[in-house]
Order: sequence, then structure tokens, then C-alpha cells
Amino acid sequence: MEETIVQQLPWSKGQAEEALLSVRDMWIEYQAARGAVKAVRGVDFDIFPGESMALIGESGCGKTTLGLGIIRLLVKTAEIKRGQVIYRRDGAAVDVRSMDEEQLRQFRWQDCAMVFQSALSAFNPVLRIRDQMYETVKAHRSASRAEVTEIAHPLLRRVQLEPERVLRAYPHELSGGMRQRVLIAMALLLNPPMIILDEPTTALDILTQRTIIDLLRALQSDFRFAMMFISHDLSLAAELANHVATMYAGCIVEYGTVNQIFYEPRHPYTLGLIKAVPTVTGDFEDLSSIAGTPPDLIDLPSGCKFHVRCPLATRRCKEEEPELMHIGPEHAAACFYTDEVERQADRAWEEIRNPQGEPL
Amino acid sequence: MSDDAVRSTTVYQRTVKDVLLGIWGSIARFFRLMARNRLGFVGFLIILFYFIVSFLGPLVMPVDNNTKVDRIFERPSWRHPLGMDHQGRDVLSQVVNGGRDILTTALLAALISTAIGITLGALASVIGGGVDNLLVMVADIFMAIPQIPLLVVLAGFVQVSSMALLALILAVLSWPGLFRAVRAQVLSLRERDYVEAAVLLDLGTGHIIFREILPNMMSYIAISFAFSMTGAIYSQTALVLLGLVPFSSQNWGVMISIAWTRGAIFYRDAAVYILAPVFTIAIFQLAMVWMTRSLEEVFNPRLRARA
Amino acid sequence: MRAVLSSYYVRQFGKALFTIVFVTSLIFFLIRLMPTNPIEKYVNDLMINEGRSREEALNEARNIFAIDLDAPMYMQYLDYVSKLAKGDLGMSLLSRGTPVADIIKTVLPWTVFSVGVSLLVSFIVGALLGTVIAYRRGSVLDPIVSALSSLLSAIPSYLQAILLIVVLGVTIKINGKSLVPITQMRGAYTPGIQPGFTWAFVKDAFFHAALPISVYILTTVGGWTLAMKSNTINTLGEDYVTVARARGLSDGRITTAYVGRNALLPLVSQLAISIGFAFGGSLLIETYFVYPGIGKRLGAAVTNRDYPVMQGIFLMITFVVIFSNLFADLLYSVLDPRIRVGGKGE
Amino acid sequence: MSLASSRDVPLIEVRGLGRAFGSRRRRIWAVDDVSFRVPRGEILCLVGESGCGKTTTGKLIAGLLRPSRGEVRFEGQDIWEIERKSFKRYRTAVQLIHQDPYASLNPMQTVYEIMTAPLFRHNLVSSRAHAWERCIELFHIVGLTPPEDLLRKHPHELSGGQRQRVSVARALTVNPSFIVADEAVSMVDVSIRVSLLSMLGRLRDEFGATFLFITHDLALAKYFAWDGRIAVMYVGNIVEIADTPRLVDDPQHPYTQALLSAVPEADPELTRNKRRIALRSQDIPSLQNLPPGCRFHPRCPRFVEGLCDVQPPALLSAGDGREVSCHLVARQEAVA
Repeated sequence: MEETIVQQLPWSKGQAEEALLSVRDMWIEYQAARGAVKAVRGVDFDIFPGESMALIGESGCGKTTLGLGIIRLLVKTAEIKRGQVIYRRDGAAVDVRSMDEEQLRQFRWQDCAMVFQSALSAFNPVLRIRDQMYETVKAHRSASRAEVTEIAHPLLRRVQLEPERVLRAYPHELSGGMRQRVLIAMALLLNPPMIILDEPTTALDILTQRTIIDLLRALQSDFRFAMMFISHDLSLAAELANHVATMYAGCIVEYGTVNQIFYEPRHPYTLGLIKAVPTVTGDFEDLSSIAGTPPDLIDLPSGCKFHVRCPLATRRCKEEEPELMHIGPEHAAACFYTDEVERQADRAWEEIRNPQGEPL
Repeated sequence: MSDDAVRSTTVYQRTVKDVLLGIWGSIARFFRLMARNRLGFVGFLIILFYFIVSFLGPLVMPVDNNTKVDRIFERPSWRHPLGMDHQGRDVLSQVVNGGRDILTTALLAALISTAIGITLGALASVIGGGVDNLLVMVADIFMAIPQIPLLVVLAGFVQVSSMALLALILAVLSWPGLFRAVRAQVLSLRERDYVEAAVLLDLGTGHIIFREILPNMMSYIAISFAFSMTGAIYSQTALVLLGLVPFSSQNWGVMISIAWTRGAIFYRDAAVYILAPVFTIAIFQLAMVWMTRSLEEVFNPRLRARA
Repeated sequence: MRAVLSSYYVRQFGKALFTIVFVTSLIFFLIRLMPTNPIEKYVNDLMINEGRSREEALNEARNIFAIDLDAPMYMQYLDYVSKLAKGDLGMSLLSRGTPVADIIKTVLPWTVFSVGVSLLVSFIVGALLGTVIAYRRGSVLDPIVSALSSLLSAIPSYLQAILLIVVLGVTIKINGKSLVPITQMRGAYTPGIQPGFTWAFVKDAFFHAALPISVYILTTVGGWTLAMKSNTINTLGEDYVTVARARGLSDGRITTAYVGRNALLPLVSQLAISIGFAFGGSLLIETYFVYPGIGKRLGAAVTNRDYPVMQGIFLMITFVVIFSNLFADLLYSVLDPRIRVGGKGE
Repeated sequence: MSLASSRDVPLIEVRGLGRAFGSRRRRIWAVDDVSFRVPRGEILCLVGESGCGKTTTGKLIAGLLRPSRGEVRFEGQDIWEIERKSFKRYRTAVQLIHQDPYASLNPMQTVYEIMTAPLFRHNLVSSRAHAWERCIELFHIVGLTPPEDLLRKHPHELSGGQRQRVSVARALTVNPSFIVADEAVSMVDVSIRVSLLSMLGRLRDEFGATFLFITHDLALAKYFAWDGRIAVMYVGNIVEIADTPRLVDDPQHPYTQALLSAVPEADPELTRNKRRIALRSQDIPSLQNLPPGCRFHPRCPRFVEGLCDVQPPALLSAGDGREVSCHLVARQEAVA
């Protein structure tokens, strides 16, 4: 196979050649009635084997589009305008964008599975779980029903379900939490090196969320797959991620290790998000929300897309869009004023750890 | 004239003018909204044309009843664009005069069936319980009975002598469709959060029915009204063709029926005679279906805003 | 689970049974309570025109209508119901001595044949066409098929029959011969051909049924196409289709087991309604094409006011439609596991 | 002490509240024997997982549903006993903010129509100009700018956050004294959630509104009701009710403990070092088939056989204004 050359990201934790998946300069647009929706605008990142990366951002920031774009599962009105999605397995590198239909079909689920937010509607309502498990394996290699049952049993037990009962069931006979676990078991059916999870815990109850989170952590250490999860929920990132990428208006505005993102944020948007989310444990903390509303992806503001909501914005921010810049080991941010953000972040954490202020 | 009188007349004039302007404004708005969907608007214009021609046309073009033996099955000409029938009478004037009864009956049938459907649907959903179960079962049974055969048998036993009676029978047989739609709609709408909010704000039952629930059902009602009309025309014409509704007057169905029995189909020259009423009905039905697309647009602000 | 499962079937069956009871009673009381009661009229006619005694006339009427006028109302009703249950629908007024059941036996098969074949063809063609244009949105095919579909389903079937006869049979002539030999196609089969399961007979039967079948197909195929198109478009937007693609299933598998099967479900429930509609349309269509089915026979009975035949055929059509309803419900429950639990999941 | 002053009468009090659904044969109690009081100007948070009956409780208090048993008291009077006239007053005195901002505003009406219908209906304004003025005033209170433009729009032209503010403003038109907020911010983006909460908080501080805040999110409950109380619901019952800081820091009921230990936190070190409480079962019991005794016993890590599966525990005081419904807590109290 032809050697695919990929530019090294200065903040990447290792050599790009060792990454499982490298995304470079990815641009995705939708055609809508009002105009082109610029959902993803020049995204770069690497995911290494066994790693877990969180992509966090609010609704409409392009995170789901990016996830779907990686396995080329976009709706018809969407188009990948530019960019590379390099996937490496067994020493070979291939651009997902150059795969033909059959290669792509094989790549999906076998190399990269995806767990969706809407587990409730993720299964064909008229087929038993058993059949849906079987056809999933059958789509990638020849296997008998008995073989598939043999693989499925331990996996279902692993996600704390009764294999016999679940395999016989139709989707509507299972609860939401059970369906989410079945989907996770199904994702592991072919032992893929990578799984994309789109809001895997949203809409689930707290105790169910906890089960899923603990399961994912345990499964990852057992099966050594890489996870990329997409969520608006910071706590999910805090729980599971090694690295976190914050997305805003179609771009990654900050990338770093989980501790860097939470304790040393360098982008005002990341800081804003952290300051907006309460924790249960500990004393009262003063929160603040980010002014304004998320941007319209059809009619984006000039310069830095965050400047209209940013407390630090200057004229420069309005005119010039900052690029994602290397600011420390494994840490990058797209902001001209990272030093100021650092000061504010330190102050914010200071207040949280030693609260003196009175609650509202 | 005293000052007071002058003032009051000017006030009066202004209100009349205002009312007229208001009416004109809403008519203009209605047309604008109908025009949002091009095909729907075409359908709407055709329907409008049909009603104008059928109700005003007879005044301009009375039916000509004189047999003219020398002009039997005459081909279309400038004077007689649709040619002559088996008795040498003008076909166009028959088409113009043959719509009034059919359209009136269809309109009446649709009105009655819509009224029944809305009333029973609302009752069933509001009262619920046994009444609801009973009405749903009755509607199910009505829907299971094949309409045309039942109509035919009914017409065999009962002399359908008037348009009103025919309209009533048609309506009684066709309400279940709208009933089910209205019932389902009310059941879902009254659970809506904004209806709950209106209850909490104590806005009154009238407000809740006419301002919160009804506007959200209007597109359903309008569309099902249109389909009731097409259904009524379908059944009506079928009954006429089977000779079960002895209309004495001119009527598109009667035209087809006579043309058929007079063997018009076997003369190539007579093709226009039989095809004229056939196309008249077919185009009306098609236009009605097209119009429903615009109706949807008129009653749905979300669709409206998108354009 | 078992109990719930069977309760769905019990409910559907009960509904069908109730509808049958309702319709038969409706007809009974309609005839008996009408101001110009056709039975009384018939008895009077016999007494006046043929000079029979009331006794004789009543006996005759009892034979023909399967109703004994002198018995109390509830006895009449029970008698009528028990005779119905035995398949006794009375005698024809017009062709004396012919039981209505025999008349139905000779005409029903032709209608079931023509309506059945056309429904099957129309459903399959419509479903396929609908799927194709749903997948090819934006291609040239879409607007053409959609426009044609709405055109064909808007025009009443009997008008399309007239159009076919006038245009194909009369107006367009090549070398003095019409395009389609309308007159030769009358009847159920060519006289002289021995009925049976022979190739010649089947071919001939199809030849004679070709016109009614094509009109049924023309009028219904558009509806199936449009319904399938919109169902398919909706189903394509379902999450489980996206997930199936993410699972790497082949396009063929997704189109059939995922999109096709789920999009087809609502169509199955419409199947019953369309059977009723086709039987209704058969009245005029069979009359125009001179096809000796149940519709044409009903039309003739109505024209001649042959009440027992009218009543018998109407009941027969209703039974057929109700049983197809039941069949469609059962088919639906086989195809959709959710329905068996009774409504939406809990 | 025999004559309780009106100040001692809580604004809202529910006693033995229960509501059943379903047919006569299969009655399902969505809410079963719930009692609490909310004094004027205070906040009570109702926390629980989906299907625990918290929304039904909210609707019962708002008077949208009639209780199957028990009573809802407003200023000391049972709302279903009082005569029509007072019920009308009660009707507008309690307002509910719905969860879904996309469903709570009628799509067919403009924001102006939505806002002014209650104003005109209850003669709260004298003219159209006055109504317009009042709308703008209310929009300022809920932080909607620019009010003039928004009033002319239809709901679908507004963002989720804006819609939610409109529905709060609409509730304020009738000057309610009690607001039930049912998951009022859970469908709004994270970055603007806090500002919505602070707006609601201001309503209490500046206008003395009393709140029942229903949520599944303990962190939000803690933030919003820090100086109020939290009631935790499980399958139709209240299992624990206490002042917020106490409940969050030192939960007593095993279900509350499990819930708090399970919440994922937006702080990596905190969340990864949290003490976990393992439940004995993942399955939430269905309302049709409730376990005997304590409803939590099949999942409870502290389950005692012969006690918890036999006798349903009562909601008993556990000191410091805390009430807990657990045999083991009651036992500890008795020992202490």
C-alpha cells in the first residue's frame, strides 16, 4: 500500500505514524435551505491505540458531524470538503476517504464501531437481538449462528445481561439501559481497535449512567480498544478521557490531557464551560454562564468565532481567527490570550478549593 | 344635517371601510399563502374556476334543449368548442350547467361529514371511557363496510330523491375517517404543554378550544374536508352512472351515463361528447388533491416560515 | 406473554365477528322497517297480479327472501340468521328458483381472481417503484413517477375504464382496427374453451380479465407508490438504519430487512381498505367491461330491484372485505412483533 | 401556641398524596403517600430518576391532576375542597414551567399573543399599549432582549433558551406565588443553563416566589437549592428529605447515598476518587410489580432480611429537620 504522509502535530503525544487514527484538516459542510452549514472547519487530531479521547462541546458545534464523518456515515446533504482520515492497522495506513464502498463497509464496525446516543432506536424493531448480532458478524466474515452465539454470550454477560433472555428478545422488550448495554456488547463483537461513542450516557438515569461508565472503563482495560467519545457532558470526559478536545463552531479550540483541560484550561470557552457546570460533592461553588448563544453555523461571525461571547475579546479577535497553537506538552489552544485565561483559571480553581464567598 | 349626524355617518363609513379593508386584507393574505405552493395554487385556481363557472355560468350559457337532427355528434368548432351530443345539442353548455348539483351535493356532504367527524371526535376524546370506546368501535365498523356496495344497496331500498338526502347519506358513511383523525389530534393536543399552560393561566375553555387546540388541527380539517369532497363526487357519480340517483337535471354523471347508453363510445366523432364530462370530473378531482398541498401551507406556520 | 399475545388475536377476531353481526342485522332491519318494504310489496304484487291467496304469496316470499313475514320479529330475525349461517341467502326474484348462493358461486370467483391478481401486482409494483424513487430522490424519475401516481390515483377508476374503452377501443384505430379488441374481451372466458387448469384456459381467462385488471392496477398503483415512497424516506431517516450502516451491513441487507420491511408495515394495514375499495369499484368497472363478476351482477340486481340478490351479494362482499381485514391484521402482527403485545410497549 | 399565626401555615403542603393511573383492574400508583411542606419564599427540590413520580407530584401540586388520595393544601386549604372562586385564585397562583421549551409554546401564536392572552383575560392591563409595556417589563425581568423584536416572532424563530425565558415570563404575567419548575433547564445548553437558573433565583430573591424545583440532576439541585431543601423520590415515595447541604454532604438513606456516589462529576480527580456504592441489582422495579416491604430492598446494599422485605418503612424524623424512610436509619436513631 502506498505510504500516506501525515503532518506531525506538535502537541501530539507521540509520532503520527504510531497513531491509530489521524485526522487532518477535515472540513465538512451541509447544504441547507438557508445556505451552507459549516459544521466542521479544519480539524486535526490523533488517537493512539488504547487511548480515550473526549470531544466536548454544545449542541450544534459539529462534534457529531465529525464523528460520523470519520466513518463516512454522513447524510446525503453533507459533504467532506477536504481533509485526511488516516487509519493504521498492522503497519499499513489507509485514508478512509479513499476507500471504495466495499472497503468502507469492512472498515466500519470491524475497525471502528460506533455506539449511538439513541440506543432506544438503534435496533431494527422487527428483528430479534440474536438475528441482529448474527448479521453483524456475517457482514464481515463467514460464521455460523452457533459461533456467533458463542461469541455473544460472554460479551453479554460481561455487560451484566442474561445472554439467553436478551438474545431471544425483540428490542422493544428491553429497557433503555439494557439496549445501551446490548449496543456496547455488539460494538465489541468484532473486537475493533477503535470505538466512537456519541453521547453514550445522555438520556439515561444516573445509576444507569454510572453502570455504563464503569462498564466502558472496565471493557477498555480488558479489550484495549481506543475510544473517542462525543458529548456535551463534561463529567463524562472527566470520568473516562485521557485527552479532551473542546469544540466550538466546527473547530477544536483546545486540546490537552484531561487534567490540563480541567485544571489548566487555556481557552476562554473551555474555562467558561467548566465554570458553568456544578458538582455535587463539596461546598457551594459560584457558577457563571457564558454570555450569548452558540453561533449559527450558516452565518458565522468574523475572526475568532467565540469573540462575540468572550469576556476577553479585543479588536484582534474580531478580525483574525486564531489557529490551534502548541502551548505546552500535549496541550494546544486557539486563543491569542492564553496567559490571561491561565490567570483566570487559577483564580477560579482557587475559589472552588477555598470557598469564602457566600452563595447566591 | 346636525353635526352629530355627520360625525356618526363618517364614523359609520370609516368602520365599513375598515371592515372591508380587513376582509380584503385577509383574502389577500389567504391568496398569498395559497400561492406558496405552486401546484397547490394551480389546484386552488382550478377549483375556484369550477365553482364560478358552475354557479354563474348557467346565467350566461343556459342549457340548450332543442334537438337538432342535422347536427348529431357534430365535431368541435369555434361556436361549439366541445361539439354536439346525440341530439345535436351543444356539449359545452351541458358541461357548464352540469356542475351545480354535483358540487352542491359534494360541498354539503363534506360539510356534514366534517361536522359529524369533528363533533364526535371531540366528544370521544374529551369524554373518554365508554363513550369513546363505543364511538371508536362504531367508526371501525363503518370503515370495514365497503362504501359503494352499501350505498348501492341503500339506494336500492330508499328512493334518493333530493340532493340533501344524498348528501346526508354520503356524509353518514364518510365521517369515520375525520372522526379518527380529530380524536387522535385532540387526544395528543390536549396533552401538550402549551395547553397545560393555558389551563394553569386560567385562560378559559373557549380560549383553549378555539385558540390553542383548533388552530393546530385546521390543516387536518381542511385537508380532510377536501378529501371528503372528492370522495362525495366519486360516490355520487358512481350512483348516477348506475342509474340509482335519478337526477332530472343536467349533471356530468348523467351526461356520461346517457352518452354511454346512446352508444356514443362507438362513434369516433362522439368521443368528445363522452370525454368532456369524464375530463371535467377527472380534472376537478386532481385539482382538489393538488389544492390540499396549499392548504397544508396555509395552516402550518412552521412550513410558512421556512420559505 | 402468551395471554397477552392471544388477546390481540381474540380482539381482532371479535371485532370482525361483531362487524358481521352488525351488518347482517343492519340489512335485515333495513328491509323490514323500510316504509316501502320490498317483501310486503312483493307479496302484494303476487296477490294482485297473479291472484294468489295471501297464504300462498307469503309462502313464496318466505322461500325467496328467507324471511317468514307472519312470525314475530325476533323469530324472523333468528330464522334469518340461522339460514344465513347455513349459507341460505334466499332466491332470486328475477330468475325464479335460482338460489342467491348459486348466483354468487358463479360470479364471485371472477371478481376474486381479477381483484386479487391486480391487488397483488399493484402492491408489488408500487412497493418496488416507491422504494426506487425514495432512494433516487432528485433524479428525473422522481417527479415523473410522483406526478403520474397522483394523477392516476386522483381520477375515479370507472372514469379510467371509460377512457380506456374510448381511447384504446374506439378512437385510436390502426388499419381500421381498434388497438384493443374490446368486444372480444367481454365475458370471463371465450365460449367453447373448457374451463380447467389448462394453459389455454388460464391464458384466455387473463385475456378477458386484462382490462379490469389494468384499470384496478392503474388506479391503485399510484397510491402504493406514493405511500411506499414516503414511508421509505421516513424509514431511511431512522436511527437503526444509520446504525446498520455503521455496522457494515451490506446495502442489500439494509434495503430489504431494514428499510423495506419497516416501510412496508403501514402499507399492509392499508391493504384491507384497498380490497374494500376495489370491490366497490368493481360494480362499474365490470359493468363497463362486461365482465361477469360479482360487481356487475350486483349492478344488474340493483337495476332490476332484485332485492334478495342485492342483499346476498352485499353481504358476501362485506364478508370478503371483513375477512381480508382480519387477514391483514394477522399479517401485520406476524410482520411487526411490537403489535402483538397490544399497542405500544409499556 | 394554640393559634398558629398565618406565617406558620406553609404556602404549599401535601399530605399523604397519592395518584393512581390505569384501569380499575390494574391500578398503578405513580405517586404513593407523599407528604411535605414548602414555606413561603423557600425552595424545595424534588430529585429522582425517570418514572419515580416527580413530574406527577408537580402536576398534582399545580392542580392539573386530581389526587387519588391525600390532599394538596394551599395556604392551609385543601385545593379540591375550597369553592370555585378560591380555586380560581389558586389556579393562577401556582404556575408550572415545563421541561421542553419546544412544546410549551403554541406554534400557531406569536410571542405577543402568547404573552398577552393571560393579561387580557384577567384584566391585568387596561389597553393594548399597557399590555405591550407589561410584556417588555416582564421580558426585562427574565433577561430577554431586545423585547420589541421578540414579541413579534413565532416561537420557532427563537432559540431554546429564549423560549424557556418566554415561558417563564408568561407564567409571571399572573403574578404567581408558587412556581413548579419541572426539569426547566435540562434541555438547555450547558453554557446558558446557569444564567437561566440565576434568573429563577432572582425571582425568589426579588419577588419572593416560592419554588418546587423538579430535576434528575443532583448537581443542579444542589446549586439551585443550596439554602433550601431536597426531597429524594424513589418509585413513588419520598425516601429522604433534608436541608440541601446536609443531604449532599451526609446522605442517610441508602438510595440517596447510592445516587450521590454515582453522579459523575465534572472534575477528573474528584470523580475518579469518589467512593462507589455497589447496588445489588440494576433493575428499577416496575410500578405494576412492586417488591414487598421497602421498595428499594432488592437493590439496597444494606438490606436486612426479614425486616426490609417485610415491612414498608415510614418517613420518620432523623433530627435536624431531616426525614428518612429506612428501617436501618430508624434503628440507629433509636439507639442514639
